[in-house]
Amino acid sequence: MAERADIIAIQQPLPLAFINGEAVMEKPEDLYIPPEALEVILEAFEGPLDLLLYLIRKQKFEIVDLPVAQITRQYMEYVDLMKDIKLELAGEYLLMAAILAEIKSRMLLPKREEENEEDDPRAELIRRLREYEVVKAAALDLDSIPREERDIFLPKVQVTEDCQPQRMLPPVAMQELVLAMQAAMQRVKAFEHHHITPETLSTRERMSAILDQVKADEFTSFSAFFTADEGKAGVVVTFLAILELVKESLLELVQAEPFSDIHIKLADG
Amino acid sequence: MAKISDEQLKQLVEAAIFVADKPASEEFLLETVLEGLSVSRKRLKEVLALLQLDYQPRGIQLVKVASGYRFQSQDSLGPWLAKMWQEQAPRYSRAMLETLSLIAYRQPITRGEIEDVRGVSVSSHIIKSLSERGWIKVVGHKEVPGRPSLYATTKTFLDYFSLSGLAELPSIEAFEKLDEGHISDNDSIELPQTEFDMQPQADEKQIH
Amino acid sequence: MAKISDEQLKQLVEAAIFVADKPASEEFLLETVLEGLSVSRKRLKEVLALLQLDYQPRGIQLVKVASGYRFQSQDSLGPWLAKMWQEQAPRYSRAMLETLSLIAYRQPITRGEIEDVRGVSVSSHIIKSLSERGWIKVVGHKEVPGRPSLYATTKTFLDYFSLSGLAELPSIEAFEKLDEGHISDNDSIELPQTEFDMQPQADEKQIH
Repeated sequence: MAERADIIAIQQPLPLAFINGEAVMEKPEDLYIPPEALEVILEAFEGPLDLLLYLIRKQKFEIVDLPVAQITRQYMEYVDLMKDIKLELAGEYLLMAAILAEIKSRMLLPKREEENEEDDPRAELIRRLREYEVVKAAALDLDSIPREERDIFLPKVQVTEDCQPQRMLPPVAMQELVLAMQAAMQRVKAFEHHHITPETLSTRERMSAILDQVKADEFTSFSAFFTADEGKAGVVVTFLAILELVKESLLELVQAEPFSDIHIKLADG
Repeated sequence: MAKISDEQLKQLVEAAIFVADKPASEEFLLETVLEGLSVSRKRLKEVLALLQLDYQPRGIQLVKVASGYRFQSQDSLGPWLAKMWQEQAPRYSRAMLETLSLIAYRQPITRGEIEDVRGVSVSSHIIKSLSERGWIKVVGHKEVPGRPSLYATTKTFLDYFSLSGLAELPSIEAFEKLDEGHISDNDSIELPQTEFDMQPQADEKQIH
Repeated sequence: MAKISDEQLKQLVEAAIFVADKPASEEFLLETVLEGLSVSRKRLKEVLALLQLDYQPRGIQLVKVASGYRFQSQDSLGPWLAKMWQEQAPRYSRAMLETLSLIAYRQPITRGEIEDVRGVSVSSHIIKSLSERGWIKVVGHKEVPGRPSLYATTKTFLDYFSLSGLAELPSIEAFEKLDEGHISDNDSIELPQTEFDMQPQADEKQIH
């Protein structure tokens, strides 16, 4: 971390500081970046793995050889550059810095005899780098294969005007038919049960009776027209008769407020 | 200017007309896809004529409409192609199913008789739909005042339900069993609940 | 059942695929335009093969993509045909392409797994964009704490890239080798330099 402190300490005013940063860059010819492009470049990294891959490839190293000390140093230089131009530095970059530092410190420890290749502290990072490299290549490949909108266009062929969509008739199952018949028959039965024989209550007749009953100058309560002994059928006939009379403007209905008693009188005139 | 072979030019013009959003005029083709290829209008016209010939025996044709060239399906295929855009008609109403079942079980039957059983009027729409589907037909007239039509089911109806005759309709006892509530759970009568939850249809009028 | 001649059948299938709103599967053709024509699937396959041959030298090709058959312009004509539209094709960010690649090659995969490989978090915006394009969908939930969504690619994704299946994706071998743990180091890897040149142009829609 001392390294980083040094870089910050020797930092010069922007943007020249990045280009003539000899103090921090071992190979300035490799790292030369036009100042206006710097931000674009740093933003172009898709994360710490992408940045590490870039550094490895730039130095023409093999991933398997991963020279941790060198790469860590360069990585930190870039991370510091990112901080300098105030790029929003994601935690992932700092996490990677910690991982690199840890690997570096473990590499410095003397190797024990029984240690084999799998105990290489770099192994996990190498695995991740290779995996990411494959994904990166796959993304580029995916971007290069022909695709709609860019390389492939779809024909639009008209149908002739007389070609109208065909209407599909709804399917009917035998069961539906049976149940419909059953429902109809049940209704007939229900009707027969409550049948009042014979059909003596005609609406017309009741209309005349109601007209006899109501007065022109005073209201009669709605309930006065219904008699319990006539049953439901009587209620229906009376109700229909009143509706019919109101429709013909022979009666006037008055209700003081919702749900209160309805009163009836003969219509004026 | 770049040169393009006759074969490439034909492919390009063909593809361009196919993928264009609207009929492609000669100008449009010359100014877009053919731009920079030093193709004369005469050469383009020749290519278009060749393409029209190429497609003559095919299912689609290159036609010139007011605003340019476009491909369209062969006229004669219209009725077949129409089947690709099938609209699912709504399911039949309860009124429709009851009317059909009454005609099936009580044929020949008049509209008035159906109304008597159902307690509501049978709309002309229902009779018309069932007739159009070819499931019912008028088989005579009842000798009562007004000589109402007598309806019966057709062979098409029997075919649809895979019946060889009316005798194969599920027996009336089935209804009684249902009435008495003795229907066993494994009877294969199942209906979408919606059929019976249906609100009164606009085409049904209460008879007073 | 009506019969149809080989010539008529070819015309009908050809026109149907051309006018269909989306790729036409064999089932779709058999159930719509060929319905009632007693055409076997074998006969349909033969016709499709013939049509593919017919169109091989043309500007438009008959291809089989994931959801069915469709005609599409020849790849090589793309740069010319693109001139017909003012707007350029959308470009996709690396983050989006990497996320999409991982979902395509490693499906079903959770967001956390994608993040592990990429080393950075995957923005919700990317997942949303990919879902809205209909390229990815949630196919289940991983039985680990939090039950994260498992993502997979869709037929729409394959159709867009003109692929008939995931097996047609490029460099799938690299992923397979990776799984086996012996990727060769001389696999050609693109250097990031090329990436840096891709500065978004003003008239392009960059989709992140």
